[in-house]
Amino acid sequence: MQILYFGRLREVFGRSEEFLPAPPAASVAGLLTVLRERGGVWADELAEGRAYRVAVDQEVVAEGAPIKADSEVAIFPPVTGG
Amino acid sequence: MQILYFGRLREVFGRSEEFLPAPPAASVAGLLTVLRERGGVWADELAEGRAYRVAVDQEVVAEGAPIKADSEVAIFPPVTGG
Amino acid sequence: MDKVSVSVQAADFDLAEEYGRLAGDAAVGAIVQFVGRVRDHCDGNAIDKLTLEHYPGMTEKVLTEIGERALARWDLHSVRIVHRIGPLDLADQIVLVQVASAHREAAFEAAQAIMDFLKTEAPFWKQEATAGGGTRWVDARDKDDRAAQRWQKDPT
Amino acid sequence: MDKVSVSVQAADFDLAEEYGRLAGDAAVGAIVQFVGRVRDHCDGNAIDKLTLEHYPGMTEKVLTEIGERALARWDLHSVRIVHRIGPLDLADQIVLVQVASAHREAAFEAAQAIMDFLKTEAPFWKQEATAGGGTRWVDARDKDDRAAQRWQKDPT
Repeated sequence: MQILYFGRLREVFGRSEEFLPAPPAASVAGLLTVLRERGGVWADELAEGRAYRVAVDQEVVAEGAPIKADSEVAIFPPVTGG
Repeated sequence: MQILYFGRLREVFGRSEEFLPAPPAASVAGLLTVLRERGGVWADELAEGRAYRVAVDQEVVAEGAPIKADSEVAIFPPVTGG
Repeated sequence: MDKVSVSVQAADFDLAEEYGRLAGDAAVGAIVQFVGRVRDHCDGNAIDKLTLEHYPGMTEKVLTEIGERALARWDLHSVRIVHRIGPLDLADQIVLVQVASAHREAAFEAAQAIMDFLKTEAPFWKQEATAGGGTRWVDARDKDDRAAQRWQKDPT
Repeated sequence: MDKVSVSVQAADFDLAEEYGRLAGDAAVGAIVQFVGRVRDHCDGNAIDKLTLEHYPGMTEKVLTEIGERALARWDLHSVRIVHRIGPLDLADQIVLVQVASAHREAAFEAAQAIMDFLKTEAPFWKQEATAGGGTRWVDARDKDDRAAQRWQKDPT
């Protein structure tokens, strides 16, 4: 699956996108666990209670939402447009 | 005192202004009594409970408001601008 | 620039020109422009033309007072009110309210309140001409009175 | 004309041109234009420049969905949303929301709600540059969340 990062998280993570293999029956919660296991800024920024949003196929979703192999996932801070 | 009429009341009364001598201790209520005594459309349109406004010196006032000899009085329907 | 500016005029107004008054001012973060126009229907009647009568002198006084009331209540940069008088055609512009502020909440609320006050306090009267050739004075609406009343409460 | 029209662009927008989309339409009695601009202060910091990042594709999708939500809730003629991206200077225009309706209440409420939804849902991120040369990502504000939440109630 493709993962996109935006705003402050793009800067902190040092990347705007990456590709990960989608494990079977993948969910947002599962992906977050994988990312947190990287430690450092990943564990910090994606810790429970931190303010970030996850979108799957361009729709903001809750942690239980499923991710398909060809899903476009995005992780970003609360939005500040307008 | 000068009396101005606007909108529908100007049409119904057939005049846009007139001059009346101001009686001593004149008030809006006193003026309305004088005008109603003309009967016809005057009595109809200015009857109690009808919707009209009275302004003295360009400020909408209640019936108890005083009128001076040199006051500019205006009587008009509820406004409909905007 | 004056904080409150008011015009009552027969001539049309130009939205871009009015907006230009605020050009380059970095204290202004939010601008709300409201434009009211002549609609083809009013209270279920098909309209052909509209004539706006007003009370010269009192109109300008009331509009200025309404603008100052908004400035006293909300944190605003400026208020501009333009209202046309005389004969108007369908889709013609009638009124402009332009409110500038640092913040959008203040700009929106003030613009809405100014329109509500204007509708119930400013001495204008509309006479419609229908397609058949008749004329009719527009009735004031209870709805406008209720809209104006809500601003009597304190802001929440 | 489409009832909902959305643009996400680096180029500036022209208010008069946007208003011109509604020219001569006598079904439109009320137009509300909201313009958000780059202000010289944000959360107490002096600002020099602003850069707007966005999520291409999702941005347009969310803005369109917000416009359609407003159309479903209020009696509107049309909704136009323009949002700029990339580097912006002080006093530059950032966002335009233009709502046309038969009635002013609907136009005001819809424009305000659209801005509240946009502020909390549309994937844009602001990065400020201060006069000293530093940069800072703007924080989301609880105030904007609360503003958006009020539209969850039914209209009164």
